[in-house]
Amino acid sequence: MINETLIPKLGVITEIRQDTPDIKTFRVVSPEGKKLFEHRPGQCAMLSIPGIGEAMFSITSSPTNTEYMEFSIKKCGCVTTWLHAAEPGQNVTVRGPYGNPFPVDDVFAGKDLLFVAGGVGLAPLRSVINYCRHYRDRYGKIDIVYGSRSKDDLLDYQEIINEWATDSGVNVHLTIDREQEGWDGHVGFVPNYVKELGFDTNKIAVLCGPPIMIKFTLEGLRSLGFEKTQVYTTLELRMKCGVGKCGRCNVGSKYVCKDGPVFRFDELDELPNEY
Amino acid sequence: MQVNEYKPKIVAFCCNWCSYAGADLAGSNRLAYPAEVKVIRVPCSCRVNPMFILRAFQRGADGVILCGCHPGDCHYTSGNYYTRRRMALLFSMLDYLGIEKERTRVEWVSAAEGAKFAATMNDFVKTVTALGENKRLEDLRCKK
Amino acid sequence: MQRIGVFVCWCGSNIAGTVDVVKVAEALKSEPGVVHSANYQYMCSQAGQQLIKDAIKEHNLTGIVVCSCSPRMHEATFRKTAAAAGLNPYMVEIANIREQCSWIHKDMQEGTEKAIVLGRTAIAKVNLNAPLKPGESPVTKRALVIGGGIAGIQTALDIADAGFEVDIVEKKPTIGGKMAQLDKTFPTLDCAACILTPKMVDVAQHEKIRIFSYSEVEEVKGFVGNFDVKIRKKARYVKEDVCTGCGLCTEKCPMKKVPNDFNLGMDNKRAIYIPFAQAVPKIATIDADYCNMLKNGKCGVCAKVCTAKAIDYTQKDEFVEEKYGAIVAATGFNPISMDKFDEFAYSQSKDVITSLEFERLMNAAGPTAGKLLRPSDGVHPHKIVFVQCVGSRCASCAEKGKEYCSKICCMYTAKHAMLTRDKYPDTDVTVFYIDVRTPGKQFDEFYRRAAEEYGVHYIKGMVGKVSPEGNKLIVQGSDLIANKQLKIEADLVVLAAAIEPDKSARPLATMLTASMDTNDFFTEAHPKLRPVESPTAGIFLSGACQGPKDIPETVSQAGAAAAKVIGLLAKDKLTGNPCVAQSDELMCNGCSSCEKVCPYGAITYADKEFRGPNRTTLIRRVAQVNEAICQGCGCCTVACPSGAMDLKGFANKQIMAEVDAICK
Amino acid sequence: MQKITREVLIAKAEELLSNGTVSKVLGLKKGEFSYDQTPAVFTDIESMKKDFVFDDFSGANFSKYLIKETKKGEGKTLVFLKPCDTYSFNQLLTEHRFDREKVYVVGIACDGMVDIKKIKNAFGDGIVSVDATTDTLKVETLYDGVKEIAKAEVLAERCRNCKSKKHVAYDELIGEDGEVISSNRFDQVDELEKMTADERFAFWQNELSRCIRCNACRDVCPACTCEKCVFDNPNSGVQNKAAANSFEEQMFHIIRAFHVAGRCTDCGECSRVCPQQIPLHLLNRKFIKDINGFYGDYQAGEEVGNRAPLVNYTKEDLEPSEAVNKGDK
Amino acid sequence: MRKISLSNLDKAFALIAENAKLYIPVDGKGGASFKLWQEGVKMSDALNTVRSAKDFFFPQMETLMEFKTEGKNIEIIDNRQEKEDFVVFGVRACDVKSFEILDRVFLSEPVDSYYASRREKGVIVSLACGRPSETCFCKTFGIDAANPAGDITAWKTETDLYLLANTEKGEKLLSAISSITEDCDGKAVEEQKKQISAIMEKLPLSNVTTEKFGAGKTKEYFDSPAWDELSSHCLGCGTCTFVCPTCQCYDIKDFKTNEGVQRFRCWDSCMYSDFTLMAHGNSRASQKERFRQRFMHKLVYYPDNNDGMFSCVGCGRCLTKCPISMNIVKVMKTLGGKEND
Repeated sequence: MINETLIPKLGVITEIRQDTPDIKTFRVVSPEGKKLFEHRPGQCAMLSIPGIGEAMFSITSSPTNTEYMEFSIKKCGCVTTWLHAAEPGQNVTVRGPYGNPFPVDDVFAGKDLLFVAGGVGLAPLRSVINYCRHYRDRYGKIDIVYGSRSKDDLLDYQEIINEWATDSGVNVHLTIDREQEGWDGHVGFVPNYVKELGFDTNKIAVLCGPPIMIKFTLEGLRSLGFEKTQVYTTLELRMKCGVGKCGRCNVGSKYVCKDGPVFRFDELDELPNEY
Repeated sequence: MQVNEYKPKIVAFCCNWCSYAGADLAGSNRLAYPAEVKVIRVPCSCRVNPMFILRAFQRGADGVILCGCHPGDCHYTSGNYYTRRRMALLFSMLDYLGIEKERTRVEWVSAAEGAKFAATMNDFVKTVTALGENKRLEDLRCKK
Repeated sequence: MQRIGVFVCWCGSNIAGTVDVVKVAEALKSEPGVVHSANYQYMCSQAGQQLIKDAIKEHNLTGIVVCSCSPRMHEATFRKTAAAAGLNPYMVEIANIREQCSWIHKDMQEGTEKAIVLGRTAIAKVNLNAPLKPGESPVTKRALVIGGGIAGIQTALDIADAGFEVDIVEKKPTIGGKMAQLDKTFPTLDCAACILTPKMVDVAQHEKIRIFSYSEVEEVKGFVGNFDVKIRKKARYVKEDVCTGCGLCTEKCPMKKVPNDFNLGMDNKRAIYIPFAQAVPKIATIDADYCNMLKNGKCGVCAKVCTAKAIDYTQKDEFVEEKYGAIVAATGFNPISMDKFDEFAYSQSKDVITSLEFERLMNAAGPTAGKLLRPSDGVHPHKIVFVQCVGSRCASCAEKGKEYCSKICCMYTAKHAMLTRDKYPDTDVTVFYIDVRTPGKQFDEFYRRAAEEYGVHYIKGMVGKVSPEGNKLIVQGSDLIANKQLKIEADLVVLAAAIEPDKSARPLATMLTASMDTNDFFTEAHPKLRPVESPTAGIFLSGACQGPKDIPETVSQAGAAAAKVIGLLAKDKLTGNPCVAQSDELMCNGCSSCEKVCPYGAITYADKEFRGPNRTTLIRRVAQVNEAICQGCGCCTVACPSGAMDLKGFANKQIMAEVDAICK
Repeated sequence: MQKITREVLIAKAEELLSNGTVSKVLGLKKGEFSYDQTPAVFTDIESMKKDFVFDDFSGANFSKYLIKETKKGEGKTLVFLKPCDTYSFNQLLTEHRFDREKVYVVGIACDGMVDIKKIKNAFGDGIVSVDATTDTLKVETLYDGVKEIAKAEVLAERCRNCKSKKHVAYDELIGEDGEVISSNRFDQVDELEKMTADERFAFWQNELSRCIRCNACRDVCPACTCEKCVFDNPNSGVQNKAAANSFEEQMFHIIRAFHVAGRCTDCGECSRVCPQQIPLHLLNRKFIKDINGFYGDYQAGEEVGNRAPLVNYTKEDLEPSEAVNKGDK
Repeated sequence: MRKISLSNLDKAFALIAENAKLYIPVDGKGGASFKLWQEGVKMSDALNTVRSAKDFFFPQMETLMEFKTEGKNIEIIDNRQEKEDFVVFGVRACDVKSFEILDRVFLSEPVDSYYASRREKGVIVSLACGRPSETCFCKTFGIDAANPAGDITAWKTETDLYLLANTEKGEKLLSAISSITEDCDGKAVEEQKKQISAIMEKLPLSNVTTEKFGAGKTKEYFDSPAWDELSSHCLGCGTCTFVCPTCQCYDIKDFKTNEGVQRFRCWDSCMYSDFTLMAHGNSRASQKERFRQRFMHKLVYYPDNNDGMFSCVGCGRCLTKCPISMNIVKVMKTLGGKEND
């Protein structure tokens, strides 16, 4: 019988990290302790707990990590609530990878990169950022603008300040929405911060975050002179099959699970506004 | 040699104030009834949604019995009056659909009627055992 | 996901005798959510509870399942245990593996299997439990006592002495009840009036007590701490605050042939009357059925003779509405009707009387002024037969009698026999009995004195027939010890009629939403541990309305009920039952089905704004539950078609999970 | 009885639109064929004159649409209600589902609607047009030319057993009002009750097994107006999209019938729209018959504010055991 | 081409049923449906079945896999089984075409093994439409009702059934019944084809065209004001979806059995309000968006992704079954403008 994509693989959660009050990162390997499958930066996988449900999450670990996969998951629905209550050793089912990755090996190659993320929106970008950091010499300067409501809501904070910020040629710009004790960094919303920082346009930008942030950041970048062809984002819609067959996640004739989740803004312009 | 005899699954919904206490009293008085009967405690018989009854059949129950305070004795004044109407209509509908009417029952058992509780359960189990397995309102997925 | 701890109790051998508790604990370990499973001899003991507390802390438990006796027994205990360890008490579920498992099954395998299923069911429920917090409601610091007999009097006095206001509602014109009709009391032979009437006076004079005599409870609304009661003050056609109780009217009233119910109809009173000399309140009452003035407007004598101008023929029933924090039912008892006992010729001969009638005959204030005279001819009887258990312990004659033992008959019959022999040594007294039951302090001594010192003939056996013959009564009975049939020519036959709850108790129970047993005695919240409380919160039981009892027992129960009431009224706030209905406004249709079935009026409606699709706003009518009024019956949850209404602690999902677990 | 025609209704609508009584008209728009009429809202008389249709195929019960329609914009909605529709209208008002003030009801007499399925049963597929101006329908077919058939023969099942020609709600009537009529609508229920349990079971298995769970019965039903149906609610414990087996088929229909019991006016829309022609009204009618038999005659929607039998009781109600044994005698 | 006398049809069915499950359209309450052929079961004369033939390959509900869970452990049970051979007899041209449309979804990478295995085992015997209905508009989508595709094409005359194999599978099946069929010329068939084509021209919906629709038209129609009115009374039921031979949206759900968890797939409808509902919102919040999705998918999105092929076969089921008589023809006419009328 041929392989069936809907039948998942068995995974084991080996480690759970509380990143923010409502985001946890789950490390998943096969029962043999190996990485479940290979993926490209920006791709997703379906995680499920039988009897609870199945949901699509972006793979937040870099493909260059050969040992395991990680998923940063915000508690919001049925499956995520269940996962948040789980403990290490819990089995889950995993299938994927699904979707199109970021064009890291062609379009991004040799270019300066700007990553802009808000809140849990960093999760899908983490795999790209770490991929690009891994192959540091293939890319130009990397700027990362990341903001969240508060310091506590910054995802992967330790990794950002200990690893990302110390890399050469990587500039990390953190911001939080409101003043907070113990925070001497920037305060303000991401779109404004991006404009304040005033990047040159000779680069590729990747945005991920809440719709309102994306909208204004895009406007900001446009005002800085960026073309839509230079800016990428990832979308999230209701998904069931992950392979463009169940009929839910399409925006116009594009299926987010299959044709996305990575889109360039000029491509999105071609699609109806239904996401 | 004991033959592997058929043992029905019976779900009994008992109101907290009368029937559950009646069941307890049956226990205190060591009045035996078959272990096939398992009680779910509800505040009042009127808490029992027809969906629970169908759910029980779906999950493999062979009989469902509701026990509440005697009409007029409801701890909440009127709950069992509503139960009576709801179940009269529901049972009549199940009968109409051709589902054995003996599989469902409502019985009023007061807190003092431990003996009645035991007798009722003995009789109900006997009736359902005689009917055999529930085939008309079953979900095969739950029967493996 | 929960972290559940399972605790299987042996209850000594009560559970462990037919349930393999170790196996149960082991089997439940692998159920979803269970992280700890233990068993112990007595979970409810100090050590058992400590075990639970330690486990909660050690294993960071979020839910508890105790497989033990009925939740009606120890649910509260284990909830407290959990709370003491910092766990929300409503995260505790009990699997009843004693009353509903070990005690009814003999086979170990069967019992063990069932216990596992019951445990699994409780685990399935606890997995869906959510911490609940009880709502709070204020307490009206006033109690209502329904019934003014010795039970009601004692309860009222005890509550009032603790400093709380008490109202007594008595349907008769005076308080005093049955005890006021008694002559002497066993086993000490005190005169009933001598010990009762001072208490009646205490009641009348107590500044914290109000008496609503000749009144009845009309309507009860609300809930523990917050009852709203409507009391009907029946028209007595006499202004209560004006009447001095001089009694002149009762002497002048021309209507002389009114059967005197205080003397059980054995003599007459006037149409305006004061029941007895020591009545409290001592106020005249007009019997509207006999008063000529009220019936056809002719007479008016009492108004004319009344110097206080207390007579008011236009008086109507009045209604008083009052708030109470607690209600005590003390509605008492009555002897059953003898109408169906033709074999004893009660309706054929005036000389066949009940013990209560005998009591009046012996009483100095009674119809014969205390002389023992036959009602038929006023002649002193020389041979009296007492018949015990008339209508009591009557398993085979449930249609006319009672299955239960009326408890007081053996003792009062001994009293009557003894008093008769004492006062009239020439009178021969025979008592027919099934058993003589005398468990009580000085009771058996009392009975033996009657039989041995006073020469009362006790015959074990039942009377089959009493037939009037001339001015004699032929009593045919059997002597089971001598094994022979007896035929006695008696002058007077006294029947120890069974007692039953007062007829007003059932409608009252309905109003109070208090449950009753098949005999119409009020049910106690627990027969042993909560004998003076009704299962309905805020309703307490005092005296014979809960079951047959004698005066000492009644008084002690009355005091106990008072103590419970005081305990309640002493609180400033009550924490309610958090297992109440709640409406999910997003799903509610506002159809009003739930409101219509709610017995407490706990559901109201409000128009609320909701976000519609595409940034629109919708206004919808939605149901809202008043948690202080809701009692958590769940009737609304089934009336609600959309499932918007659910019951906390007994949620749809929880019950379905239980169903699933049972059927698995 | 005055024959209600498209022209009469357009004239009435014109009057009410022009004098400002109503701001829109809820009616039917003509389709590709005689029978495929679609509900539509008309705000001007020209569009009505062009597209509005009313004839013997205009059987749709409009009351449910009022929930949505009255929430849109200002002004009253004009709706033409047949007698049977007015019961649903009242029942919805009883359940506070819309604001009476936002509707203007013109009651229209009705002598029964025609069921296209019955015409197709008679003449087969290929019905090009149907002329239903008289009691004899002229049916133009693709293959057999024009055929005639008496209207009585192709009357919709629910109209055959019409329970009332009387309007229980209206602001204005066109023509004379009729009477509540004694119908034989419980005959089929009786027949089923007379069968053995085995026969009944077989009957319903055959019917319900065809169900495709399209939810048309529920979505068209004027009693099914829940904000979120239990069968769509993942938290209800009974959610299902497709009936996995005969149990789920039964479950859906039993619970749906139970939820509308005492509230169903017997309008028959469920059976009309069922793509599989399952006689769903026989479930509802069973409840109605039982309610009438057990608790006294009750007609849902007869009066606004009536207390439905399932949110009511008497102390003398019969016992559930008596209810199921009634059929045995 | 082979032919068989109608009086021998039962024998042919019996022969086929020896080696494979045979399904034929059968009349029953509520209309015709495909039923398993057994001795005595008679073929329906109805033009079409109430439900389409897609059920054979994409059933309304099917179990995908099972799980067993204990504590933290999960066991995945792939209980897919080899499907049995089966034959569907009497599939109309429209439904046959629908398989091609479904194939493009389910057989594109990654192949849906559940669908594929049924497709592999199923043999389609199509049947030309002697008497199309007024609701038929297959011609609009270039389907020839007189010459349906399938493994075998059949034509039924008053007396005989003519059979022509189009594929290897078809050849095999024809040879299995060769003993009771005979070679023949295609004269009668040609006659019937002509006749059918003539009727097709006369059908009331023969003027419906797809000219205005197809790939690349998203921008043109997506924001059309017509959607408001078209969708305004849509009940949001799934009737059109479930009777449609080409609708293939599905849901994957878990059912907790007493033993474990069954993961199953069932038909879903883009018309349902919860179809795209997520924990934090719904991308198609009102019925208008959902209604638009269904028709845009059939007329624009699907053609976008499938070389201009439409996802409608003009079977007319939605025309007869929609509770409010809203359907794709009305949508096409309204959006496409008046010349379509």
